[in-house]
Amino acid sequence: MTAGTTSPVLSARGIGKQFAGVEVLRDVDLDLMPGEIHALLGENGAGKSTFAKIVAGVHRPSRGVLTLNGQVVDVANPIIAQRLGITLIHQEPISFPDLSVAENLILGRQDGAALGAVPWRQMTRDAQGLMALLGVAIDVGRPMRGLSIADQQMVEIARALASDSRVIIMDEPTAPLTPKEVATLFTIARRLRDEGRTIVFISHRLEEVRALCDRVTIFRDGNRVATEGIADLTDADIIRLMIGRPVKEYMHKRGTEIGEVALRVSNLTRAGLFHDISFEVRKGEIVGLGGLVGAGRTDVAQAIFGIAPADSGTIEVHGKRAQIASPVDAIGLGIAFVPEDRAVAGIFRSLPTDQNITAAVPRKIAPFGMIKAGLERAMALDAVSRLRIRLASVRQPIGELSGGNQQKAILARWLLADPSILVLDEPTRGIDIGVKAEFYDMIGDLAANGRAILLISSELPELLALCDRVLVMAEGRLTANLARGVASQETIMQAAVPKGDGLARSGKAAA
Amino acid sequence: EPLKIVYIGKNTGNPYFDSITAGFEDACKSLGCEFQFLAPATAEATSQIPIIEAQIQRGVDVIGISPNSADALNQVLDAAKAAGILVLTVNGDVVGNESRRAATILPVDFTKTGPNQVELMGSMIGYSGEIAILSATTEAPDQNVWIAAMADTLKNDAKYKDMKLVATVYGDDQPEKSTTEMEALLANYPDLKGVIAPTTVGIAAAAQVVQSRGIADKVKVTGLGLPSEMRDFIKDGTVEAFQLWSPYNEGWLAVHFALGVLDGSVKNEVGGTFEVPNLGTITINENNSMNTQAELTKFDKTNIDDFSF
Amino acid sequence: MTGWRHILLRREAGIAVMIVLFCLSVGAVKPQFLTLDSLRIILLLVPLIMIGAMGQMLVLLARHVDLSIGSMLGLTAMASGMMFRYMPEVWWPVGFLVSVGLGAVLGLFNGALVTVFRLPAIIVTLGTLNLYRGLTFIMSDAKQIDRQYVPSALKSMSVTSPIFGIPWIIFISFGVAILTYWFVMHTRIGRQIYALGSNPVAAPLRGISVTKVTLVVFAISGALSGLAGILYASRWGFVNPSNTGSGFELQVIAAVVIGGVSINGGVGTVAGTVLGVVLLGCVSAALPLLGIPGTTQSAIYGAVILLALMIDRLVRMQGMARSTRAAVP
Amino acid sequence: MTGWRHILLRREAGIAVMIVLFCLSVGAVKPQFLTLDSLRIILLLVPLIMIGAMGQMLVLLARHVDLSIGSMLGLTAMASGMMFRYMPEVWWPVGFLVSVGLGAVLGLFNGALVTVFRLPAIIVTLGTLNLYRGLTFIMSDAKQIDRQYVPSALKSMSVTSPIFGIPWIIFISFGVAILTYWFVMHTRIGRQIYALGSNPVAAPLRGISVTKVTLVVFAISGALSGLAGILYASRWGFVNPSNTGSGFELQVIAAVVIGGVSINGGVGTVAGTVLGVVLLGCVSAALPLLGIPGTTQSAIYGAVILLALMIDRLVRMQGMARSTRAAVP
Ligand SMILES: Nc1ncnc2c1ncn2[C@@H]1O[C@H](COP(=O)(O)OP(=O)(O)OP(=O)(O)O)[C@@H](O)[C@H]1O
Ligand SMILES: Nc1ncnc2c1ncn2[C@@H]1O[C@H](COP(=O)(O)OP(=O)(O)OP(=O)(O)O)[C@@H](O)[C@H]1O
Ligand SMILES: [Mg+2]
Ligand SMILES: [Mg+2]
Repeated sequence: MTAGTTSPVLSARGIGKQFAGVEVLRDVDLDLMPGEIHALLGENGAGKSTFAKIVAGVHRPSRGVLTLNGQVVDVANPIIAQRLGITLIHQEPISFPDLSVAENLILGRQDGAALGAVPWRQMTRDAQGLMALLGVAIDVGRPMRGLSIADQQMVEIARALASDSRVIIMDEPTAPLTPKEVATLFTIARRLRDEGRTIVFISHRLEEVRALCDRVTIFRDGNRVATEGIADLTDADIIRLMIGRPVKEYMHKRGTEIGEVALRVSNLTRAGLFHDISFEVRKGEIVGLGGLVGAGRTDVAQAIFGIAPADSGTIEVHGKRAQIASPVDAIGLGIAFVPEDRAVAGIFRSLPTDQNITAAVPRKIAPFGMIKAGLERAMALDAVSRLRIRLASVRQPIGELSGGNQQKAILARWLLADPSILVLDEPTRGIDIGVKAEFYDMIGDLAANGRAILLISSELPELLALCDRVLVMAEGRLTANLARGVASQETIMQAAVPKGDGLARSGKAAA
Repeated sequence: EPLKIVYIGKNTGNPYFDSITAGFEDACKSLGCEFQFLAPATAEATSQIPIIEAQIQRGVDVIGISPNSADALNQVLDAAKAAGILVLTVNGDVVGNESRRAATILPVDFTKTGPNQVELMGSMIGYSGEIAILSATTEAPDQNVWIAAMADTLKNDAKYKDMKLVATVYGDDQPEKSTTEMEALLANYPDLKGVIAPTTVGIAAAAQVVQSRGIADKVKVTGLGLPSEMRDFIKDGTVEAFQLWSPYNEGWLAVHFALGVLDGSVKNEVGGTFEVPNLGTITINENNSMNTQAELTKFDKTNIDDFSF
Repeated sequence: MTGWRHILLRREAGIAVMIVLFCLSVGAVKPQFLTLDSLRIILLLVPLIMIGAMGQMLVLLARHVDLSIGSMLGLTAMASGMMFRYMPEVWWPVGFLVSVGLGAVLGLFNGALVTVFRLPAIIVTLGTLNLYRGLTFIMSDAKQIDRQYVPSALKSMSVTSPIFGIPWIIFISFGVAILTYWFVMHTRIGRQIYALGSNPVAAPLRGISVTKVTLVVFAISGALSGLAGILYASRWGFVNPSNTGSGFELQVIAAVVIGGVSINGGVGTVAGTVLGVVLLGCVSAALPLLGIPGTTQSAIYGAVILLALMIDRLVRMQGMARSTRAAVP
Repeated sequence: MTGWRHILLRREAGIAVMIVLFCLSVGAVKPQFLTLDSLRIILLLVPLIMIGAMGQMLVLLARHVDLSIGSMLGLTAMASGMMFRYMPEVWWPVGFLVSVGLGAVLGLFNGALVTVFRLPAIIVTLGTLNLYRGLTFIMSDAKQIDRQYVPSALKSMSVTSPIFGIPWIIFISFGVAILTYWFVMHTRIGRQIYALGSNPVAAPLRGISVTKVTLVVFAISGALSGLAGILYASRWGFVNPSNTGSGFELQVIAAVVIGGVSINGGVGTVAGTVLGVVLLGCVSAALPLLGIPGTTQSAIYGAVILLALMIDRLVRMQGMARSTRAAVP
């Protein structure tokens, strides 16, 4: 069922969105037809979730209008969206851990007075019905706390089903699900479509999109670049459209020889997260680690750094077997880790920038426990000028800097520690193009100075430009080890797209 | 310019000190001086110190104080004296540090409190049976003196040989705690005939327990209480009689004495006497102490309505 | 039996077992502890704390805390007390309206500071703890409302009984508990309190008004403090500007926390809270009976709180072990 | 001028301005307030609070709170007091060791409960507030240590002066403030306290031991409460089991929070805390001089706390507006 005869149930016109001055959606026009399953595709950060959230009233657009059945609507908050018949299944399942499953299902759907009665009996009955429909065996009376991510996702899906909405947006609903659960979800999605409802399906898994969707819209860098019938596009077309930005040319420097093995990981396994991971990184080498979101790359990095050590397998550092049970051990071995979520795991928001920069080298600035303020300041100033961090003063709280400059400060922090091995998890996420280029230079210089670098990135051009070798993970397994030259957008994507035989993450992910 | 007199109570919101204050106020009105009442929010030993310091700065002429501690105030009292202020302790003294103040005004000779209370209790229970004491805090100095005197009287006076003191408990001057302690006394000593509560909070709590259990004929409650708090219990027969003195007169006497000393008409020396309207002749006893009355006043159905405090 | 009920029962059964064990051991030493009479004593000890605990439970469920309840109790009791004293012609039950209404207003003020200025509740209510107490002093000119001014009908509510010889005041406090149970379990807003405390970030995504829920819990906490205030006047027959209600917050928070309500929001039940209140009541009643000086009570209180918490935590750690991933992304 | 200094200065300048304005207005009514004498009074009011505030500041910086400091003050003061009484032959300065050492142990116990059982500090220290107070009663048999037992040399520290007529005790308290400044600004562990409070998730990634830092802040808070305890005996010349230190925690937390230390960890300076303490000292000294009854003090205290907080919040909201992302996933 494609466009033409029927009129769209929901149209977006000129939707734009800025976060703190950064434009993440630009002038998006999109029509959703009744009775279609419409895929949204695009790289990480392309703006899919942001668009979904605008439609569902979580964010308000900076520009543009939404029209529902021909009428302009102001979806000011999620409740209004619900009333208008728009439901969003969030990428991260929303749960209220202390409420029962049944209540999580009903919360936000009920209308009425504050003192209106909670219909426990009916609620429980309905919830059981929905769970049966989805074929999951979850006791609806138990609290959400302790449910696996997959089960939480199923509850989210059940919630959307129960809502009777005309438009249901599913933001990567299948990421944590097993193939069987995915199949059930698809059956239900098709049935809903046949009832005339509209489903928006966001996923990175092309084969799922092919199996389920009628039309696809592709986002790139906040722009809608194409909307086509799924049959009209080949996989290659889709990938080209998704990643086809003009890659900023970065000159791959090859200063130093690649030396001996600095980091060797063998058969690293952590139940439910990653399995049998083996690779090595040599001195002076930049090894990329690619894959789709949720492939388990961060978990591998965390295991190497001792945040959440692996269950089995070994890590060797400079040829010696290493026992890494906590970050302190890893730091002691000369490993540095730049985490992906800057705000949560990286910065000390309320502290001055200089203290943030020197945070990883307490022994250097405070040899006997006493801080040498002059030295600290000098080191911070040096890092600021070397990395061209833009700030008013090194005493400025880091929380006031822009995201890119925060990220530079964190990188500076680890450079001060003079690590021999650097693990960078999405170091350029949320950073503007200009700064990115600086980063690439810096990373190249680091390798040129003989450091071993493991670079986790979801941006293919970045991996291709920087890396001597690219590892690819899919569903917790290493699926490719591509030398520079062999690695291309196509080969990486091929290895990254799950084949459905990976680790069954559901249930175990939270076990 | 009128003389400035302040009275510093133990704590605010305590009806007992309100009554002393009324005596101060009325005397100042009739004699023409400027009066102010001050008190800390809690009866903490140190909480009066900043108040006294501020009064020294303010340049008052007379400080009357009911001290929260016998020795925490030494320095600041010395400073007040050095600044030429006449310092009187009222209702309680800085025992052991008498040299820090000019004189003390006590309602009654406190050595009489214990025996008077025992006698009153005895008269209510026919001088025989088990009795208990419900006091304030374990450290309350006045109460401890009285309790010691009660025990002494019971032991040494043959008149009370059939009365047996079975327990002394402490309600910390909190209604809740006093109530549970009273309840526990009743549970632990089923033959209890009477309870002496030499503290205003304790006697009210004890009376309330007796009232709510309807056992006023079996367990007699007496002690030291305020007429305003005990009026109901006297009227409904829960409590036959209790004792106290007139806090009002303490304030009244303090002002007359202070103004007399300052204008030279009263000599502050042991053995001296002077006249005070309504109170008659007052004698300055040992340690420069004086009393407003000779014996405790007994309150019962016949006179409870004559007292407004 | 569902997992949910399982944990619930374990937690509350734990307190119930503690209560039974405690009472039996005290009874072994002092048989009079196991009489109806001492049940009456215990029940008469708890009404005010019970009422305060219901309000505090709601506040904690929403991930806040209300330290000002003792001062609100004092101020609302004083307001009614002054009405009784200076307007004796007013029909006495109006005192309930005055105290409860004023309490609700004071609670709303707390809630408004918390929501409008986004200040932490612990600090806001620490401030109003002082502020409300000071207002009580100013309003009353630091004068106690004596027994003679408190209407006899009000006072007799703590003595006379509608049925079974159990005084009115106890019925009222258990009535409040039952109402609270209905409120949190069977009204939409009640469930929203749990949701907010459980996940404050996600709550608005489900259409829960954080402002509204926060105002409601603080207003209820204030109103219930007001109810406790007028009942204080009933129970003790006087209102004192400095003593009335002081320290109430600590007793109440102790009871609520022992009852299994989490300071981190979202977790807690009315039944648990009632049991927590009763456990503290048993302890308070038993100590003097055992001849333990009232002063030791503090230490035992403290120990009971810590013990109950550790047990709770151990139970909870087991529960959590199942659902935790490294908390680091 | 940098943004950081800007805010810092604004925050601390704000309190300083409040102090100056307050003193000038009081001085306008009562000129004696602006004399050296009254400075002495103010300074003598603050030493204990100052010392307690330094410990509490560290605890708050690490995102905890210590409600037990008043009880620790009482218990440590009593321990030394009993030594003075029953072992008069012991050289009196040993009292400092006893109080400070015992305080550190009590603080460590708090810290251990917080880290081992992962209990919220507010509840743990609410429990030990009761527990330690109870232990004081038990240990002392509820008897006060009278003035006669406290060594004169100790008492005279609050009177005699090494220089400028300023008593020792004031020097000690400002010495503690300076040491704390050096500790938080110039030692590794001091910095780690800020880091932990600023981002408890990121701290372990930097190799900061959460357990160690938590134990350290509670131990210091306890040790400083111990120091305040022995100085209490010096200043007031006696130790009372129920009064000594009671309510200390509220005064201290009020001062610290007014001084700009955030209850959410990571934010706060020694200078701000000192100013917060001084502001409360000025208020306490001025009220009786103005003839305002001590009871109104509560209300004014409460109002000052709330006011200072609102100002702080408004400043902070501005600062945050620039760097906030929607908190919605
Ligand atoms: N609340 C927010 N504040 C600031 N920036 C945001 C916010 N939410 C998203 N962004 C940014 O907007 C951009 C688009 O993000 P969005 O989540 O829409 O991407 P997406 O296409 O859903 O990616 P993914 O496939 O990774 O889920 C990203 O650069 C992201 O960092
Ligand atoms: N705290 C958590 N609890 C449970 N599951 C989680 C948690 N965090 C992440 N996951 C899930 O674990 C899976 C693997 O996540 P991980 O972060 O290792 O993947 P990744 O390949 O690094 O992806 P990204 O590109 O987002 O970093 C994802 O499906 C994610 O949803
Ligand atoms: Mg997304
Ligand atoms: Mg990752």
